[in-house]
Amino acid sequence: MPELIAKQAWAGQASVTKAGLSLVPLEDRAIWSVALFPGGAEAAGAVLAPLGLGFPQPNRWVSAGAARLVWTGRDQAFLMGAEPPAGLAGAAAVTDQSGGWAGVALSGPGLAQALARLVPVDLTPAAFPEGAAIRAPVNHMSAVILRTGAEAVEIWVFRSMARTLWHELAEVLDRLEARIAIKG
Amino acid sequence: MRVEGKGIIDRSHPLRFTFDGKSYGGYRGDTLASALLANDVRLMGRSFKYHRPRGPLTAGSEEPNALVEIHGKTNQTPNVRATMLEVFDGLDVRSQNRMGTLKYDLLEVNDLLAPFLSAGFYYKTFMWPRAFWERVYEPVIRRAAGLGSLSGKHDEGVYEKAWAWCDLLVIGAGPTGLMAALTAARAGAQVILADENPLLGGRLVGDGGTLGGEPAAIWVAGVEAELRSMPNVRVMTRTTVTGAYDNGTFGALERVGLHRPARPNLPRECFWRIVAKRAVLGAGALERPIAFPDNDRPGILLTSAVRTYLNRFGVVPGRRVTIFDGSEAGRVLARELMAAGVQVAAIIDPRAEASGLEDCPVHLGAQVVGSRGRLGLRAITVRKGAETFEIETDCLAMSGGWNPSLHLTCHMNGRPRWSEDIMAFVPMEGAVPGLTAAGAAAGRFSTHAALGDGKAAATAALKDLGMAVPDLPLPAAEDAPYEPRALWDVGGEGRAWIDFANDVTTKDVRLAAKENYTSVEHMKRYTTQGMAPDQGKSSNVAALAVLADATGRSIADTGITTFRPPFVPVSIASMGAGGRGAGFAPQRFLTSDQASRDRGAPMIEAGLWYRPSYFPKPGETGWKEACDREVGWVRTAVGVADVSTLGKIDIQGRDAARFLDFVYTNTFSTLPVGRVRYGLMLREDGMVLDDGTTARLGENHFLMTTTTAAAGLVMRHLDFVHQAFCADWDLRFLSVTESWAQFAVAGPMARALLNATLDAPLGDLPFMGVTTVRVGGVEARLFRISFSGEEGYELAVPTRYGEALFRDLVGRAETMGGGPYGMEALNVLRIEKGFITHAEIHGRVTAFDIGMEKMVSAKKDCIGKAAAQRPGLTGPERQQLVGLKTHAPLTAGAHLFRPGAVVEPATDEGYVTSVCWSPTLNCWLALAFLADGRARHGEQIRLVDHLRDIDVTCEVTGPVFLDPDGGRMRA
Amino acid sequence: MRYSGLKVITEGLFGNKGWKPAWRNPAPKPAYDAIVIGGGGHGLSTAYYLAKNHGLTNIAVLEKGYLGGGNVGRNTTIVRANYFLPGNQEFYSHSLKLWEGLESELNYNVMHSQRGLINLFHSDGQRDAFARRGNAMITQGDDAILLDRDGVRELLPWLDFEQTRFPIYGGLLHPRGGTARHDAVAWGYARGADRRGVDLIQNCEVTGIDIEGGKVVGVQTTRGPIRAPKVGIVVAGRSSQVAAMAGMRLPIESHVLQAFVTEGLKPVINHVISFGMGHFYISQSDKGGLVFGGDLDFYASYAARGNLPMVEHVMEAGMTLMPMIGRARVLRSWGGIMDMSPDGSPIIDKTHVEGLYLDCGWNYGGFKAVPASGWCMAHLMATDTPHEVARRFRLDRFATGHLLDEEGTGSQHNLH
Amino acid sequence: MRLKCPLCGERDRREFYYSGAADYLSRPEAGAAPAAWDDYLHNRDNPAGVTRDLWYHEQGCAQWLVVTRNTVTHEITAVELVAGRAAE
Repeated sequence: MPELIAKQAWAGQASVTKAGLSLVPLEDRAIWSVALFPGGAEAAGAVLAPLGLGFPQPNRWVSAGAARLVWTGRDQAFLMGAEPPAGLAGAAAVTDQSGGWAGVALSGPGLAQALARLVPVDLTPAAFPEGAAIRAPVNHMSAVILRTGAEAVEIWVFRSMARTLWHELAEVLDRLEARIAIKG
Repeated sequence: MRVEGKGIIDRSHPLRFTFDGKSYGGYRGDTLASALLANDVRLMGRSFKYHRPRGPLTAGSEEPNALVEIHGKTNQTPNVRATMLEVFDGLDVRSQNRMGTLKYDLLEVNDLLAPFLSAGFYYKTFMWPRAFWERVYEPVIRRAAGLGSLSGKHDEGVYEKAWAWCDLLVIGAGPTGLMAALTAARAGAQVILADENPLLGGRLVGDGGTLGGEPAAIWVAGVEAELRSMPNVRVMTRTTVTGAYDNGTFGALERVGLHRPARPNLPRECFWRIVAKRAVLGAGALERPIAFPDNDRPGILLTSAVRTYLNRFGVVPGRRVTIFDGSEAGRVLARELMAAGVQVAAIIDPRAEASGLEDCPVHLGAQVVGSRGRLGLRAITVRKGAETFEIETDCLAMSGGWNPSLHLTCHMNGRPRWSEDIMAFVPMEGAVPGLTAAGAAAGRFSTHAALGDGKAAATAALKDLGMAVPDLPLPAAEDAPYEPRALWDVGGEGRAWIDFANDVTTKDVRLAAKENYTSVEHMKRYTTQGMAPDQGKSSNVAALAVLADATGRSIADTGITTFRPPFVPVSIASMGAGGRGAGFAPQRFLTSDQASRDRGAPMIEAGLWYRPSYFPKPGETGWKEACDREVGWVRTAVGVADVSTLGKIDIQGRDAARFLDFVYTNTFSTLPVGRVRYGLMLREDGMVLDDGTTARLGENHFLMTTTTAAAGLVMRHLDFVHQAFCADWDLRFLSVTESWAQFAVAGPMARALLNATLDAPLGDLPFMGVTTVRVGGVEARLFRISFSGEEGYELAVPTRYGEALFRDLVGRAETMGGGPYGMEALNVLRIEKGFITHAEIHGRVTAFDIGMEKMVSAKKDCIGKAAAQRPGLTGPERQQLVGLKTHAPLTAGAHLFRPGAVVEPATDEGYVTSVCWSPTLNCWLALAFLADGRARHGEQIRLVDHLRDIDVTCEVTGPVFLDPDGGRMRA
Repeated sequence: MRYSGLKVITEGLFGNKGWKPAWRNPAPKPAYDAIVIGGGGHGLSTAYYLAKNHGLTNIAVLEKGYLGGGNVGRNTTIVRANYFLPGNQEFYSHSLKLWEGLESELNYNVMHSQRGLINLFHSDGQRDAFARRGNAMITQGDDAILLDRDGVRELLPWLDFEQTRFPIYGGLLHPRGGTARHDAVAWGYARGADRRGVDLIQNCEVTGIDIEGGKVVGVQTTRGPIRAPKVGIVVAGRSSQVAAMAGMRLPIESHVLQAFVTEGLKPVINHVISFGMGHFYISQSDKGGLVFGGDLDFYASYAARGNLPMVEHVMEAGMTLMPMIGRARVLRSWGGIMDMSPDGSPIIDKTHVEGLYLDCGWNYGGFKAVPASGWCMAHLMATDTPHEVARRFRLDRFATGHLLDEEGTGSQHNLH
Repeated sequence: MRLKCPLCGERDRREFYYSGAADYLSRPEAGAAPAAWDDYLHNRDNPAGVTRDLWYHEQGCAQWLVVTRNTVTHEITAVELVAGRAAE
């Protein structure tokens, strides 16, 4: 009988700090898609309420402890960091997405400048405040982006594209650092 | 020559650069043009067609003449404007478009041949003998044409693209732009101020006047300091806004690292996409030259350019200056030059009455009608009434008036309007929604008007956005009325240049008119006026005026050609930043990627994924040997392949089965839980979209698989059908491709391998069954499906266990006389079984063509059913899927003919889609489409591949070569 | 006036004073034997061949703007015959043969340059598809050579062969493919038609089509009504609008296709090259500019201008394939309005109105078709029967399913 | 070009896939005459002016949208969810 060792999406990837920004690979976590069936909003809300999570409005995410509910589409959210409560079944299609996504945390004072090199959406704090979460491309990749702090975001992409995401972000940091160097 | 006490170059930073191998000195803040002029070098280039000696005409990005090549360690950059290139230590610049040296260019012979090289001459000759065009004429023309050279080596430079958002984009940082930016900035708006120069100020820098009673530079510095201190303002220097696009999107090019030696990771350029709620175009205006014979010599510049060289760079392009200008601006320049100690030999003013000037002869009612000096101006000829005389001069400043820089207002098809008041085109209002032209760009030329206009434009924009705007006082500024000039062409016999860059003269325009190329577009295309690197910035109006004159129309009736993006040329590398190397599309890697690479497998691209082609063994000579071995493993023992790239869509809801019945041709509502069914999906036009298996995991829960290539396409299609036709159904679906790693285990020993792997022995899982199993304690899904024709399974585990499971399965397979197999073997296995891929379902085939018309249920509607019944898709002329078999090598892409038939289009009966050598059947196999093919099994057919010189006869068979009854799969 | 090298020299010696107008500016007559609506490449060549092949000289071309102002003057000038479906292959083969004699036919140098066209492929599957195409071309009597990676490297050593995203596997070389000077084609046909007596009437917009008893009798224009028993609609880019004047709803969607040209450069690219994994193709004009393009902007548009996403995609593809062009600068971008049909192939057919004919749906393959389109449209208008090489370009083929879908992308108009 | 997705807000054109005129929403009933299918699949008003067409927010919320816009000026006047039509 085999012993199956789980491998993290970012196994072996070290963090990078450059241009005043920190790029950190995130550990895999439970991710469940919760997609409401027509008319399922009320029932799903009742099941989620004890967790302290309301179903998020479009482009928002909510959290309670380690559990988050992140809007990802029409009547759809990702439950991250928690297992789905029993009882959702009739109200929503619940689908395991754990391990299918790879996330990074990017933070620091140059955050908006870094993101503006890859994401065609205004992610300055005024336009993308705390509590915001969007579906948007990171260059050519589909992503879920969450504002996690005044100068911090998380970016999640398909796991198979993790290397490309890292490469593109690292390149942005290199270039920002070179730009800073000639200013000084 | 350099003038002491003038200019805002940094004299504390001297530097050295080379031009054509010779070393020169300059200062930080110099452009190549200013530094060379300071060194008394006026000759900087050769013209496009006649190879005339040329020096700078302007001091800006509109420069038509002084184009040079920059040579770096690994590359070279052609067609760089000497007027925009900031010099730095070690800069290596060379002149271009010459055969020989810049001074002795052999192609100057073209200038002597000019009578035979008039507009459009090439349309009238080089036609005989016919074969000479590609062999003789064209190569000669091509070699003579062109300007600078690319190196032919990969551009290894670093480039960048970025986005920016703002309430107000201010284009140009002259008086208009500064005032607009300041107004908006103080209102608290998000402001971007972009200017293509390294310094803010625009003409305030070049003209060096006063503002609010102080030197303009002080006012500029004050505004700049304030803007730079504000968090809501981004000042972007060296940034040219290049294009206006829909819904407030602008393109802009930032020259990030071009003004300094290269540095690792530092972008050379950055292409910006700026999204602005409102924009102010404060791009100023461009001065026009005057057409007179031989007006293109080095040393002949625009008045504003001479002024800029003097005030910004402390340089005069000569020692004895003359001025050909019908406005007070000429007087101002003369005074400035004389104040700086430069001799002004004369002012030639075409007006009959105008002011004089102390210490300087002014020739009223006079025109410059000629010039002399082979490599640079030595004298001009002046005509005054009946009298002509020569004046010795090495620098002529000329001005034919000004054109508003309205180019961006044309990018969305805006048509400029001719204004008789200023004898120039002015922007059409509202041509770019949200953008307002202001100041000189709108045809209001005085500094006072520019400041007021900038403020007003910003105020209006901010009010639109609902923002409160402070009332800023305007600094006192010059407010002289503009003196419109309409002297385009002094006439005369010689060649008078209009379009310096493309060597178009007034004669060319008149010839075009004579030959009835009288539409402005015809004239432009026939003469090539306006199609050179400067896009006709300085030639456009003069050309129209000459055409208007030649055709007896007004300029307004003659019209104007359209300015297209970009405003200044933009490198392909900057707009294509990120495409180099592997950046064109994301790379997708399997969980087994490293394990496959560890085994030496070459990886090939498939639908953005990288998949192993084959797994080589020591001693094997190539892919074919490995492939045959891997096929053998699957046929006789067991093989393992990663099939995770197949699209997987999780479908749930009470209406899930109903939905599948609608999108598939066959029925899924009757599929029992725990079973899998092959499904065929059509486009609405009746052609096959994709195929795959769908498993029923629960009463209201299905898992659909798609091909790798069509995964995204199918998802989009399902989303459309769902949202457009049944959004209210109890149905949700989602891609789970990334959540599962899935491995095919196939071969007679597949079950044995699984029994050794799974936590509990595999019970009686029927063919086309699905069940939940555990492996290493992990819950997994096991499908009994086969793409090889052998007893086959696909085992799926959560992605994080993929690599471990792959290594384990492969290890176990190897102990059983099998191992991993790659794409090559997978392809052979499926051809032997007659399974189709997108080589067969290439978008032009119906279910009927591939012999699956029985899978189109008669009992229900489905997507594509109606259109598939069109007569042209069901007739006997349709080509049907068949197999071909022979012992000689076959090639995909070959065509099929009846043996003995003449090979011609009319006898072409089909083509081959897939071929392989079958190690199982010891022959070559092919899948092909053949007219009426199903009725022709057993016939001989001739296969012709002209490209690879193959001509063989094959036997037509059914597409399933191996085990047509499927006994092995069901074993 | 006959053009020749000798004429250029003698005129040059005498101050270029003797050149004559390339065409007249006639006023419209009240009636003609036939009218061609549209003074673009196809309309002008239709008129030329009506006059030359069928002796119909009392005809007019009505152009709402200036001659050659549509797509014939804003394309990327590629001429090729590399189709593989019956219906297309014989038509483009015929067209290429006409191209090969066009200079002497028109006494106008259209600079047809058969420098060779190379379609690169990046997988075994693409190679097989191109092999199918190449074999069809040769069977048709045209030329094609299948190059492997080394064969491509020999011709185009500066491609990025180390690029790992979509490695170059090889290419299909079509030696007789190439380019031509686009404006010259329109002008050459215009001059040729004019010399045969055709009235070319510019600034004359058709505002209505007069039909009586199911027959066309003339047109209404901004310069008055003009009668004619035969009217050809040859107005790609505006086909839906003009056909609507005759009560027709066409299988056409109009889309914008952008193209680009760089500043002049010394010769560096000697072929027409097309990338197989992104939207990008390129050649270098005789003037030295790199002329290149990609795919549609993909949204319906009559604006004749595009947006940045496709611009950037095309540039990125260029940098992937041939990073040596990185420092060339784009001088100008522009857009043309494409008649996109539901199978990517054109329509040359009669309509439900007697005497009214339709030539449209050229997608973005119209330029190379100019000679044969005019040839076949003239044949149809003159004889009322389709020309042999254009017989499959029927208007009803979408209804009947006799499709000519080279791309295999189906009925969605913008995917061809 | 920017579209205001009803769910995601204003986004650049590159995030969207375009499929053609909104005619594709009016699918003929099963058994409709061939001419109805021909019209549905192929024939278009193709106006030089205001049109309604279908866009898919592929890089965003995966919703199909009906966009009302002008094909000459590119002005966009309305963006609606295709899935929201039932509720109209």
